[in-house]
Amino acid sequence: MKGNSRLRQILTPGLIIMLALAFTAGAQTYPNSTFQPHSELGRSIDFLWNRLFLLATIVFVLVEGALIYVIFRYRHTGKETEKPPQTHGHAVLEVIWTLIPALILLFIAVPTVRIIFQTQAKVAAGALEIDVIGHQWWWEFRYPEYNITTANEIYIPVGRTVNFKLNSNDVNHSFWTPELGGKRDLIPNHTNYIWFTPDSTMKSSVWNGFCTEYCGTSHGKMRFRVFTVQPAEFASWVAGQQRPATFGATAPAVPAPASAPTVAPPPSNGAQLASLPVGYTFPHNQPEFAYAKPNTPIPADLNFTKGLTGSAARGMQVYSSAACIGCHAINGNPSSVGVVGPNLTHFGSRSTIAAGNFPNTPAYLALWIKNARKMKPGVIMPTLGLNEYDPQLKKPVEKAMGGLDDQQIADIVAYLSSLK
Amino acid sequence: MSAPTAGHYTATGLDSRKIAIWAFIGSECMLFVSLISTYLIYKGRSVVGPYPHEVWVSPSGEHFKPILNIPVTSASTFVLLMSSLFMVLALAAVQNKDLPKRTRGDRILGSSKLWLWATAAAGTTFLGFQAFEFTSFVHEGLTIRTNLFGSSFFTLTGFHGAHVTAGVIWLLTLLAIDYRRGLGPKDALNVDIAALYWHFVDVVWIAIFTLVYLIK
Amino acid sequence: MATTAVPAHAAHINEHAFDEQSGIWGWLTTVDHKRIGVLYLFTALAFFIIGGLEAEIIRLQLQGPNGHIVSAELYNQLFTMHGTTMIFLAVMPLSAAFFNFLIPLQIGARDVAFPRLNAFSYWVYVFGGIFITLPILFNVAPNGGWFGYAPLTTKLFAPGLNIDFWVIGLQILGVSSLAAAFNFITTIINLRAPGMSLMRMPMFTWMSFIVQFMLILAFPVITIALVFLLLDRFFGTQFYETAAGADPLLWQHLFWIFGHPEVYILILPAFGLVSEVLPTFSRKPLFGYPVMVYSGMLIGVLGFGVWAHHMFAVGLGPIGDSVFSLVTMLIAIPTGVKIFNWIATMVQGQLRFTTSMMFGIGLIALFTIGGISGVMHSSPPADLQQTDTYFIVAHIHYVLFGGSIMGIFAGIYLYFPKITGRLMDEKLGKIHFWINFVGMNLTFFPMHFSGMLGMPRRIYTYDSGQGWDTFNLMSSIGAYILAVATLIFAYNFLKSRKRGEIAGSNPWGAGTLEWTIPSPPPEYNFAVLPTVTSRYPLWEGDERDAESARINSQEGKTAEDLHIVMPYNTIKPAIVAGGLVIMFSGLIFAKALIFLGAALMVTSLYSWLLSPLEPEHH
Amino acid sequence: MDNHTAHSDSAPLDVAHAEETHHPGWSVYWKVALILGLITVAEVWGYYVPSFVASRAFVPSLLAMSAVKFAIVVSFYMHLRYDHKLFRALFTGPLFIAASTLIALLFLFGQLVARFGPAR
Ligand code: HEA
Ligand code: HEA
Ligand code: HEC
Ligand code: CUA
Ligand SMILES: [Cu+2]
Repeated sequence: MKGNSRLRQILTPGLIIMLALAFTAGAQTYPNSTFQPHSELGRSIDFLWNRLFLLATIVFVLVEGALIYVIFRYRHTGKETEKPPQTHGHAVLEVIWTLIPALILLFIAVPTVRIIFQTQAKVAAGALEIDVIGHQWWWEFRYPEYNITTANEIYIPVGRTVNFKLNSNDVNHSFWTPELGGKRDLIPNHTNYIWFTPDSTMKSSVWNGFCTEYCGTSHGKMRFRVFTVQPAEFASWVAGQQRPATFGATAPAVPAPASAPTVAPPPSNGAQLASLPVGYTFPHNQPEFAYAKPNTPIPADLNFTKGLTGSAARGMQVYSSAACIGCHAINGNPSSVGVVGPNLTHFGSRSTIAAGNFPNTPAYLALWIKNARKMKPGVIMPTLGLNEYDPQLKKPVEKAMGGLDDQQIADIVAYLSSLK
Repeated sequence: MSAPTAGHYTATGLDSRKIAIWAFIGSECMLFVSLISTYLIYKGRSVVGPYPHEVWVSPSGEHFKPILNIPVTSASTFVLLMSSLFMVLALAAVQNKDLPKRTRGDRILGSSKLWLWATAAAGTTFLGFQAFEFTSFVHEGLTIRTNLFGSSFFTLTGFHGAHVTAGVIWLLTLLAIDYRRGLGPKDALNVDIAALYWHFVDVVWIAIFTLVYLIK
Repeated sequence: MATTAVPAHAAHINEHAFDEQSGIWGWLTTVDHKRIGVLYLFTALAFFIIGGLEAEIIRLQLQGPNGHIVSAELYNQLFTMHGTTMIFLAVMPLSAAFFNFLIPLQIGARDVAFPRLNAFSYWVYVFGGIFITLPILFNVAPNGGWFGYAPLTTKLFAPGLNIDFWVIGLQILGVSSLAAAFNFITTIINLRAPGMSLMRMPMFTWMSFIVQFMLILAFPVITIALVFLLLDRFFGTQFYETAAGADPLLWQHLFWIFGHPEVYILILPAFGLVSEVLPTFSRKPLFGYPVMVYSGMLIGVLGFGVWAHHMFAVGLGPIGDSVFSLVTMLIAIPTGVKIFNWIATMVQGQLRFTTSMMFGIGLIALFTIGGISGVMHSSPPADLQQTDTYFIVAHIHYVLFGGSIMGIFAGIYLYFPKITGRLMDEKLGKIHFWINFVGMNLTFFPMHFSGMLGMPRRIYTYDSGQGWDTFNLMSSIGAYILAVATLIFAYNFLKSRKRGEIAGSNPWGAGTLEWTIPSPPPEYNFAVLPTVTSRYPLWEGDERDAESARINSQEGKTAEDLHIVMPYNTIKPAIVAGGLVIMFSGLIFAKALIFLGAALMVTSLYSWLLSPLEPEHH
Repeated sequence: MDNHTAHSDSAPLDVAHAEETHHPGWSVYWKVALILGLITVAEVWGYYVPSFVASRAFVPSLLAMSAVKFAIVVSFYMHLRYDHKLFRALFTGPLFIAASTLIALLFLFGQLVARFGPAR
């Protein structure tokens, strides 16, 4: 077939160009690429991938090449006078094309097994343990070493091995940051681990993370962020997170981590640490990290009264007597001890809300509190705005159901935003 | 089963139905392996009692014996095992219907009705034991909803029991035919197929008895 | 060596094919394997369009970032039903259409071993298919993904009816597949014509034979997994209740013990069809026939030892990961042998590029790509970057669309004249092929990139700025092109059925038994059971083959003329199937239906079993 | 069907003719039953000997005994020893796959780890 091969002639170089593009383009274009590993786990996977890809290309070219050649060479011309030779097989040939794939597979199998055992070995001592608990559809993160509980965003120091201990509270989820390493499932009644060391040479960055096991309605919106920061920045962040959310009180002058980190920060960073603000937050608004800034549009029929100013003090009152406290915990607010939703102790220090779906700005937060279920389908957090239509209950929220008016919400927003 | 290929040419000279029943039995192996695997996987994973082999304490502090009743089940196992003997004798009786029966022994061994009844009765006895076992478990607080052991145990043995029930119905159907017009060598294949099914159900119980009841 | 055993005679359509019982009633009561095959073909093509429409909506939604054509809830139903429909209601039944139509013809039999059981399988399939498909019109379609992982499918997390429809629907469809499989195993073992030894069977029959064994071994496992889920949902057992200590991996293991063999169940019939197409249009026998048989068997057996490669991310431990990885890689070897032997079949041949041949070659080209990406998944550490991303979606469509569907199209173009007596329009066929080929690659090749660039699967929408926009747009455009291709095919198919060129008994000059008889074949298939002396009786058989071919190529005689006993038509299998489905649906709708359905099923079953299959011999 | 006999000289090539199956009779059947009964007695008796239950031989020997019973019923009562070899293949093939699946599953769920491999 002439056309057949002409098509391939166009396709093949096209594909190669596309591949080259995909491999070389920077984080700007492909922020979640698996081809730019930033950890030793990612690199051993990438090593395997390169080997697989090379062999795959060879097999692909040989098979398709042979196919095209045969199609051309033996096409019916109409001039044949005889029946083609009625060959039935050829033992030697068949043995050869059994053995060659076997050989190729050997080149894959050996490093595969080696890397399986290497990457699933017991993690070295001194690793930073982070407990990851999957919820429909958000992430709970705990640092047992520092006694920190947070949600949807994690900070990890570059150069220190992190060991993620994965569990689920409801259904299966899966934990994945493409640029840092492969995924691992979160399964109820089943503790899994995945560990890797973010490259110590890396500058402070942010990575997108995804839930990759289908977990129900908003599976597509179960995202998270990983901030790989310098050890000093990490220590400062830890110090900030360890403070209770003492609303209104000024921050303690000296950061005093409850327990000194075993590995980070290295002593030489001591001076740097002192110069950092306590409660470091990653400057995610830089244009180079635009990919980490959510762009989810707001439903058109969700509005908020313009020009309201909230009072954090009032907000704390409203919050503490509203439904919120049944589901959310804020260390330092004794009435707020719920465990159904994310811990909000240092909510103000997060860059996103609702599992990485909206920027953490007062405008989005207000709408979220007003009608979370419109902003993210299926969420367990109820619609709370007065007279707002709750898409799950299929009726508007009334005063008796705890509906909050816009002013009250603005106050809560002020309160939550102040919890840095 | 009607005989779709009776009297037709076949490539192997075998009857199609016998091939089909063996394929069916092969398939049933996977069915029961799935059930047995589940039972074994969930062994020791129940978070509340009763347990099969361990003494357990109820939430109210009462102590209970292990729930499995080995003597009763051994008896029912033995009955089911003997039913296989009866079944094979029933088949032989049907196959040899036309042979002359000289002695009293010949006549007993040659009575297909007797052996079919015996098999069906043994099967029913087994089911009776199972009904007894199930009800006593329920009285001791184990239902299919109680814990993982209950769920997997009742489902496994229940599936087996359902197979026995189907077998008994099949045997009774054969008996009905035997009474109506007598089973003879031309029916041997029909009886053979029922027999294969019956023995297979027995063989499954042999595995269940060891894996579920005896091994702790 | 006889060049062709078919006597030259004016090609005309065999008028005596389907008229023994025409009208709707004839189709409802038929037990003729050919008519049942035709029923399967039409029904499965309809479901293919439905599954395709679901895919089109998926692509519409994902065409650009933050799409909002459908809600999250509906999207989740769409991909679940797309996967379920394509696998259980389109590809498997399309294969079944060929099993039914072809196997008896290829082995020289007059019907399958249990004709009424065959009708039963079909009716269970139709009723089950409708049962599981209709709910999407009411927004209550299954939404747990095609592999329905527990605990997401338990009552606690899926309180609605959605999953109920799925559990029960699949349970029903399993009955159909199992019944058919026992039937075909028996048929192939026992109804081969004299001289049709196992190693002379056409390759399609061989691959189907292997598939039937995979069916009877794989389906019981999902049956049990579904029984557990059903008991959990309706009777409060705890198999998947994590609060009671259940391990969610139980479902995953049971499902994939079924699920992996299932994917070979989907591909081997297509492999078989291609193994008929290539020799026919190369005018050469299949290269390395015995090795093709053994590699098929090896694929079948190894297929039961690789299931956990779908679970590399669940933490099986290094030993489990390694073992399943190695066995998975092994499967590439017999599959590769097939690919190479197909190419070798064409070497030195006189290749005629009919539409059928083009689809056959298309399968080799595209399946290889899917196979290679499969091998890339088989390395667990590498798979950790790939699993649950669009890279997997690319793999499954290269093997399922590029493999199964291409093979089935090749088979449809090849056998359409045997089924209808008329040829499909070759010109439209070639247009169909090229649009399909371009559309397919444009849809699914970019998915390799979106996957490796971080796009998870089963997300109803994605954010902009993630680097996925272009690739998704390409995929969507490709999908629309595929819709055009499918429409062209549908037009060609329907048009040619009535107005296509008349084919004659062997329009392609093929070599196997089914081409010795008129098109469409008479109800009894063979006037005399043929005697077979070679793999390609029409090409290389001796004079006994030629003689039976001569007798059988004569048309116009009815079964009565020839004193051939044919089974009675009967509605009973359809009623039993109806009873079965009513019984199951009672779990959802009303308990009374359970008893009603069971009673209907049992009484009609007894009546079926006690009534004779065919008139007494005379 | 009447007229396929046109070529009755060509017998199927790969399969034996329907052989007359010579099934054993009562003399074999009762002995088999006796053996089955005795093994069952041994099994149950073993269950009640605490030292045996505690020993490492307990599980393997129970498995062996039930495997023997299984094989006896299948080969004598189901006539697999005497019947067409096709039936043997139809049964042992699936049984092999089923048994392997069972073992693999138990291994994967850690129920066999103690014996076959190191704990994770
Ligand atoms: C028709 C169906 C079909 C077929 C035939 C295959 C064939 C193969 N599949 Fe595929 N697979 C699916 C359908 C299929 N698959 C589906 C539907 C899923 C996803 C399910 C879901 O999650 O929804 C899946 C998922 C899937 C996974 C899990 C991925 C994941 O979720 O993480 C893996 C992992 O190993 C895998 C591997 C393979 C392999 C190794 C083959 C091999 O059989 C391929 C062998 C073929 C070749 C290799 C090409 C020809 C060979 C040569 C030319 C010889 C030389 C080649 C080499 C030496 C490499 N498949
Ligand atoms: C044989 C199997 C098969 C086939 C043929 C296809 C065909 C297609 N699939 Fe399929 N797909 C699966 C099996 C298959 N798929 C499976 C198993 C999954 C996984 C499901 C899961 O995750 O649970 C999946 C998932 C899947 C996804 C991922 C969804 C997600 O993860 O969120 C996508 C996305 O693009 C997709 C797209 C397509 C497209 C565009 C086609 C196209 O080829 C379709 C082409 C279109 C048509 C064939 C019909 C169009 C016809 C018309 C429009 C004509 C209309 C006519 C009339 C009205 C008369 N599929
Ligand atoms: C029924 C439980 C429940 C109640 C009541 C509730 N929430 Fe939530 N909340 C949740 C859950 C669950 C989430 C996670 C949703 C998601 O992302 O899927 C959440 C998320 C949030 C978030 C985003 C957290 C983050 O880091 O992404 C904020 C802020 C929030 N809730 C504030 C409130 C406020 C303020 C109230 C009361 C006015 C409230 N919630 C009431 C359950 C609840
Ligand atoms: Cu959590 Cu998907
Ligand atoms: Cu697989």
